[in-house]
Amino acid sequence: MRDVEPNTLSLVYLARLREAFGASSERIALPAGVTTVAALRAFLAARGGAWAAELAPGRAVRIAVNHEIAAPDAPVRPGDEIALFPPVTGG
Amino acid sequence: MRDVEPNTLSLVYLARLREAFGASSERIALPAGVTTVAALRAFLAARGGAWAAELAPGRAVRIAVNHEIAAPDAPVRPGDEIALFPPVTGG
Amino acid sequence: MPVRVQTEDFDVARELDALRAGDRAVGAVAAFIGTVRDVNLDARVASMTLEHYPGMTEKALAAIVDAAKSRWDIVDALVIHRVGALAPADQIVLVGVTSAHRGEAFAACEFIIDYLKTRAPLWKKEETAEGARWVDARATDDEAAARWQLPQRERTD
Amino acid sequence: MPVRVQTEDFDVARELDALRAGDRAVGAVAAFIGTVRDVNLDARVASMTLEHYPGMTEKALAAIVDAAKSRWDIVDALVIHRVGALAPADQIVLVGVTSAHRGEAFAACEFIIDYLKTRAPLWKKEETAEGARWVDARATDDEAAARWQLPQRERTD
Repeated sequence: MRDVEPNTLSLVYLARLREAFGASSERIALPAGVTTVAALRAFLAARGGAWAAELAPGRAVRIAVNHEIAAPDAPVRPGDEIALFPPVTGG
Repeated sequence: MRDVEPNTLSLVYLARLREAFGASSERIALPAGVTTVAALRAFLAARGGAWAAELAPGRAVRIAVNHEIAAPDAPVRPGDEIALFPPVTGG
Repeated sequence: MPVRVQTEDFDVARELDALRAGDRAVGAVAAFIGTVRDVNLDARVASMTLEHYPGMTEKALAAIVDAAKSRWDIVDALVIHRVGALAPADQIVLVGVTSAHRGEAFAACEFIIDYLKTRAPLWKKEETAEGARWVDARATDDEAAARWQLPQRERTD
Repeated sequence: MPVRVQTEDFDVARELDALRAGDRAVGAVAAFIGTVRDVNLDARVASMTLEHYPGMTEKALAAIVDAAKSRWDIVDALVIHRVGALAPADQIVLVGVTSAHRGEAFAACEFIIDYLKTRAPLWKKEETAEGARWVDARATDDEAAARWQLPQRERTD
């Protein structure tokens, strides 16, 4: 919940997803009907190409909402920062 | 098994036992009939005083023969270095 | 500051000294240092890049440290994780835990690194003779974290 | 030399760097540092003296390191134990273990310190306001060592 344009989402892509999507971030208008993390993932997968491949059901993708890992049914709200990334490999 | 006078034992006392006995080491003739660690302990306890007190049955005493912790029935042989000490507290 | 994300190397002795400074009730320090191996899954690793998610990484590490502090009777804990370009044998991560007695320090230290490996948003990319590749997450890391029986992290896959 | 008994202090970073130098298969370093607490069993500790049994101490530590190496898939291990006069917050002992993966390093490190505390001929004497006293062996140390299910050490009591 930041001080941003109303009805937008800030999307962040990291590591392999950043490379596959060719972008580290973007701002999009909150798509109609997208109220959950799972719905946002499906919306992005529908872009096709690398999006469809990387976000296909069964691919291991983690999604964080405002810096907290979120479950598929977690809500998505205007102003959220939503990050998509592969399973982590630090340490 | 060192190059020492025949039929002697080198005794070493450490920590609380060193203080209680007022000695850090001594060399004694192998006492007649002393063939095990337990027998040596009993022989020393028979000196009375601090020896009897510190080496009484039930007191926690560790005995090493030639730098290896030894069981009561371990053999004692001429030339052995035998150390008596309390349970260890390093680390 | 109990967690840091930085490109610079760290001095383990200095960091652990600082961690236990000022509390003489500390009798035990357990530490873990992760280093860059030059071989991973049979390929020689020439160098490595650590990417992270600025903002979230610090929060995730702090949450892991807080979980350790609430679970064990420890005095303090520290996590330093490097990001950016690293070479074989370089230090990657330091976890340090201080406590009065060693059992708590060991358990909390192992807990922190196990959780860090499955929950902190950091990714390794290796440069090998066959090209660059993102390191895959290891099932054994998930198993290590599961031992501690915290609620499973949320999954979105 | 994997074990040392010395009066001088040690630099943890330098010792661990030396331990892992030359083997880039090392990905994990687990370390334990024991330090002098200023309070033990409710008495303030002004200083401490560590006594040991020269000759046997080095052998006992080497035997413990060998046992760890035969039991876990580790690269190397190091034990440094100080003797002589120590003050609160001083470092007493360092155990360091290197391995390819962290699980083995942690287990071997904890094993070594647990066994050191019950098998290496070292004794602590504390100077407190109420006078000097030899530290008593702790039953919890015996229990910690027993966890590893090695044959019980021989007892002569």
